[in-house]
Amino acid sequence: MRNNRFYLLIGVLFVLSYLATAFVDNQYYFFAGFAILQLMVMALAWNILGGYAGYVNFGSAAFFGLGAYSAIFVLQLFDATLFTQIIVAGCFSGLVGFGTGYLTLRLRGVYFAIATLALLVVSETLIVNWDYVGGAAGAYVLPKRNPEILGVLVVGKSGALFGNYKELLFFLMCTIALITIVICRFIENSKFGRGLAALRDNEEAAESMGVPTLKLKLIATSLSASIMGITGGTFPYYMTFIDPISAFNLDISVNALAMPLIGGTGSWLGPVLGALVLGTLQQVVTVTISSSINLLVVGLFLVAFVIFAPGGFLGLIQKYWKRGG
Amino acid sequence: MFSFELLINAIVIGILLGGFYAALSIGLSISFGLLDIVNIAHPAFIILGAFICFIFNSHYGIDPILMGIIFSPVFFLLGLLIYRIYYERFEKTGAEALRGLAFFFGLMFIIEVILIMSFGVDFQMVQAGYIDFKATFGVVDIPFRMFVPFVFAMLMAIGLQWFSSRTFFGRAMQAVAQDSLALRLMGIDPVKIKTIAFGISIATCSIAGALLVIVIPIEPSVGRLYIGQVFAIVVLGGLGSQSGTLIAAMLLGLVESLITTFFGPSWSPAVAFGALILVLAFKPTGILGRVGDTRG
Amino acid sequence: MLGKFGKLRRNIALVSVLGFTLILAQGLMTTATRAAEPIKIGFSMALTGALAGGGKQSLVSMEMWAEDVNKKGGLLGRPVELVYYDDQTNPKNVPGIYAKLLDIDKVDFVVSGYGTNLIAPAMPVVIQRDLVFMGLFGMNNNKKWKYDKYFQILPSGPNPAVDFSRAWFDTVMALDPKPKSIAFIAADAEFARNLKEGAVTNAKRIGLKITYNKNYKPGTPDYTPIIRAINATNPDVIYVASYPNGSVGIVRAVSEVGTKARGFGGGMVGLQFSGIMKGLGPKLNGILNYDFYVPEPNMNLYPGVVDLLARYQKIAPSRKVDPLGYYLAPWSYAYLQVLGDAVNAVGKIDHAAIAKYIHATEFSTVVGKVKFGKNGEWANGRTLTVQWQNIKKQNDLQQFTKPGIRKIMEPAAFATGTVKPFNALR
Amino acid sequence: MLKIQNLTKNFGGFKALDDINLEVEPGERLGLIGPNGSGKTTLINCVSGSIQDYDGEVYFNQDNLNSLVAHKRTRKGISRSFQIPKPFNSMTVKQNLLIPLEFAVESKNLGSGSIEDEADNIIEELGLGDKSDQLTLGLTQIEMRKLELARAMAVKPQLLISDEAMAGLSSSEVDDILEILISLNEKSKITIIMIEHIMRAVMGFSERVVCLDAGKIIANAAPSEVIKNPAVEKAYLGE
Repeated sequence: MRNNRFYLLIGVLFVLSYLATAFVDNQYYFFAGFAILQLMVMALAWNILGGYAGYVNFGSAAFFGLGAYSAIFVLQLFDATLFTQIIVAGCFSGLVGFGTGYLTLRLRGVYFAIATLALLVVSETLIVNWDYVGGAAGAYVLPKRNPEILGVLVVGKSGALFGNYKELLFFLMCTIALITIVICRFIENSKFGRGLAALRDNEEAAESMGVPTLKLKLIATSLSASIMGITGGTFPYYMTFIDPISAFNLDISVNALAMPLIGGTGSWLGPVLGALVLGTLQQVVTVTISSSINLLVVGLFLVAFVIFAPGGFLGLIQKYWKRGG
Repeated sequence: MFSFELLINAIVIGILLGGFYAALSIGLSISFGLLDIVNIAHPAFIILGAFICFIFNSHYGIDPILMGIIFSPVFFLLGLLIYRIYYERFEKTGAEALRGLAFFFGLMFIIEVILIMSFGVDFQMVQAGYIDFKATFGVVDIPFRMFVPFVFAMLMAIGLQWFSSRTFFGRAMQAVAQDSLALRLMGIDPVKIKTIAFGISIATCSIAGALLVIVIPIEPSVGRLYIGQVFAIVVLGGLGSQSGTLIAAMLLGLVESLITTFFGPSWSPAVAFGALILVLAFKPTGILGRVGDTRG
Repeated sequence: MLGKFGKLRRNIALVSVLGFTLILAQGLMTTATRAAEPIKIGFSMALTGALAGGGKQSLVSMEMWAEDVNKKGGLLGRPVELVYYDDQTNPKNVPGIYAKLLDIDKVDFVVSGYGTNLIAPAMPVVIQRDLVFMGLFGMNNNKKWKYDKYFQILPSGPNPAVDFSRAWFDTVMALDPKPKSIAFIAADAEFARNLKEGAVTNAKRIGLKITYNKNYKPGTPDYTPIIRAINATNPDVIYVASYPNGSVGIVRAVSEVGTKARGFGGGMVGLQFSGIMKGLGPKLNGILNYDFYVPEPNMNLYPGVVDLLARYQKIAPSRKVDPLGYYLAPWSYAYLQVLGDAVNAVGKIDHAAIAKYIHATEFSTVVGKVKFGKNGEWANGRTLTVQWQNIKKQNDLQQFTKPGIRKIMEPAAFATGTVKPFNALR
Repeated sequence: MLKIQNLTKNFGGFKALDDINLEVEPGERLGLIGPNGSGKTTLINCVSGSIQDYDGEVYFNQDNLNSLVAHKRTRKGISRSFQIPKPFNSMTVKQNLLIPLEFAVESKNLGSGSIEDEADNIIEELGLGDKSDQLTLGLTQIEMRKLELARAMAVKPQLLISDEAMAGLSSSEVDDILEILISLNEKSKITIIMIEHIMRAVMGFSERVVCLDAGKIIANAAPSEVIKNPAVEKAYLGE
């Protein structure tokens, strides 16, 4: 896709996502959309480190959960607005990502993977024991009545930008997703991205070709972590009640990892496809057949894809094109 | 509220607990430690073993540990199979880092779901004479529910330690970890070695499962609780050294039981994993480090 | 190679395409076919994941309710249909499921899934539509919302967290000599923590000295250090708020280490589950724990409960659910019963009127007389405190179906026995 | 230009390098030989920075490299090829060259043209032209070796260390590589350290040969002398 065409598309989607909130009243699509978009952003974020740099992160749920809870924290502290919450969430998770990376990225990938797993346990335990943010008992977040920004009514029955919070959240998540896509695409075509690719293929060689591997890995980790944090930042408002178990749920890590691998890790399109397909499938399958089978489907999908379709969905599609000529 | 009685008992339980952890992680110290296979599904296999022991115990009253031992060859074969797939599909193509991991993640899910579909999600327990038995020495008492698994864990750990340091095959296994080239020169096929080694690591899951179901009640997804622990132990133990793994497991057990006793239980996991992160950061070769290539 | 996997590839592609079309299809389908159709009651239920044990059990008896109602000609002359999705015990899925129920399946009523964490995320969706919402075993979900159309079947009482353990404290205070000190241990999870907070309030009210107050992480493999640490502070009674695998571990640990405390138990979730009862057997003797329904004579007087459980126990094995079903089956049946009665009484689907009626009425259900208070909790609590007594053998489920095993201590109105010190029964 | 002082490296108990002292003159062609495990590769790992935690000093053009990580040393002008080629497999041959050109070379050091042209030049020089847009997976042994050299050249080094660049090649192929290296040394005045087992090549190429055994320098002289040196014979043939 050429640049201007790409950005045009992004712009159109952005506008559409707002119009959708204005004209669609079937709320379900906003919930479903939000859920799928959330998966998408997590997948894209994971792919920045996992796909481009080849470092596997099991701790996505940790960055997500820390994001969610820093949102809760600032809410407790000075009753922050949704937007402040999201910003803080992003910054904090980014910092944690940087710290973890700084401590462990000198080591081989597996160690980093294990460290992120450990981070997940540690951060969950800390939150569980920290009653200020609700501790193990969880915390409620009641949406404010008629919030305003610079005098403009954001959410309200009439004369507001959005009819209700779900629409606002949906629009927000769309925006985040679009921005993340732009970031990912930018990385792929940048010197930064090429450096990551080099160190993914062979770190020692990359280093000896003058690639500052540690620096690049650190940037990638922090970026990926802070995007995950931002996603987590929207979670409390979506749920209105969160507890550590759901905020640090291992499934979050699993999905963040499975979707790029199923979609294809090479480009931003992979995670997007993966999330669309797997997310939709999860939504649908839960409905049509028993959900223990639904879980099985995810597992089998993952295994089948990593075994038979290395390139993921993207790979398959490209193959078909080639065959079709 | 410190007292000598508390301390000594905390230590005893800590050691027993350590033995239990050792049983869970000793297999992983082969697959992850020696073969660099990040088998995230290891605990899932343990739960699989646990459930097998459970059915035979509840239907025919067979002792779980006996069952675990009987079934370990089956698990061994299962291990061979899985490694073949893993090798053909990922290791050969150098894709293990990402897709290999995902592969095991998927396996974990599949095992869990199959167990859910066949056993439901209720907690299950096994019966055996010794489970409710306890021995008392002065102020110390030793619950056999913990002690018996401890003994077998020790046997297993020491057995493997002996195997990998004394037997030819064991040494070959160690050599695989260092570099396969040397082996090739010696005319040994490293893949063969790895296959069998992975088989062994899965075989231990059968026995570990038996011990697990004696110590705690099980349900299909209980394995997730231990993913962190077992990897922590293997890394702390300095990848691939069975003795290291044993010691790390003991330390973790002791730390948990001491903290539980004197500071309250809800902090023990944080401490254990905090320790892990620190070790990774500052002494990645583990407590008693193997001369390992921890760098990229 | 390609040829070999080509087929598989095609299938995978197919499945995913199917995915898209299905969701589209659902969008379209809803508009079609809207004639003399059944009254739909929608809910999310934990059919997989941590709470699936309870979730599946509830589902079975809820389906039995639908059956019964339809035999009697349904609601407002229309048949009843249950529409439910699995929330996988993951709160994340809940908001979406309820939106789907309301906007895609166009259900006429929604009721909650099983458990506080899975009720909470549904509240805002339901409140936004201003619908009647029946809750199943939620702990104080309405505290922040103060929503006037929420009704909750768990018989804790108007002030749930505190009232839940009130009966337990009344019971232990009946011990002679009266206990002066108490220790608390709770699982690090929402329900258990709330129970403990409430219990602590009660302890303070009565003036018990708190010697130990800690939480443990679910998944702790061995609890003997905890019990020892507690014993070291010699409390007269020990209040435990735990989740199933913790409950088992703690019961085992206390029978290994022993304790001088004269009252033990309180909020131990899971002891009521058949598998666990069966496994622990005599180790349960002496434990004082909460319960909602036990097969004691006076409870069996509730209209229809004996018959309900009999039918439940017939189908339980084939559905791989708790074979006895004492813990949830009556309650998940009752919360639909209340809704059903109200709808029939009001005579039309008018949520405001129905809510008003439920507030005003005392219902007679399989769990006895039910009256809701302002906040939608029971007007006065009826959480039982039972003491496990004279359990003879392990691995015998039948013994638990007979009266006299779980004797009711409090509330006094239901008492079928008197409390004995913990060790006197072991 | 390169000065190594009292360089010592231990792996656990095992002494891989034992108090190495070595100087290399600008423009020199130095051969580095020694039996397997004698520490050759360890030595260049210490020089290139792949290994950092060694004792002793490494100087390059008078400044001490000890504190510098590998990619910084590369930018100073030290370049190495790997014994086992380590190409970037997700990239084409040309893209493989663009990485070092983009990351190691400041644009001023590039001639007139863009880095694209620079890459093409190098590819032509090594006769990889027809492979330029192929993925590296498809390359033959010799092409791999050439690519490895090409990347080493692409960083515009002052010192190039070639680690067994000829292992497993036919004698004609060996000559190809030798030709390349010599022209590099003579045309572009690049100092070269060649690690090699193929005696014919190393002896023919080098102006000076250093022989390592068990982490120690046992010979350091003109090729003709080194060949005669009994210690060297012993190290290779054993007794």
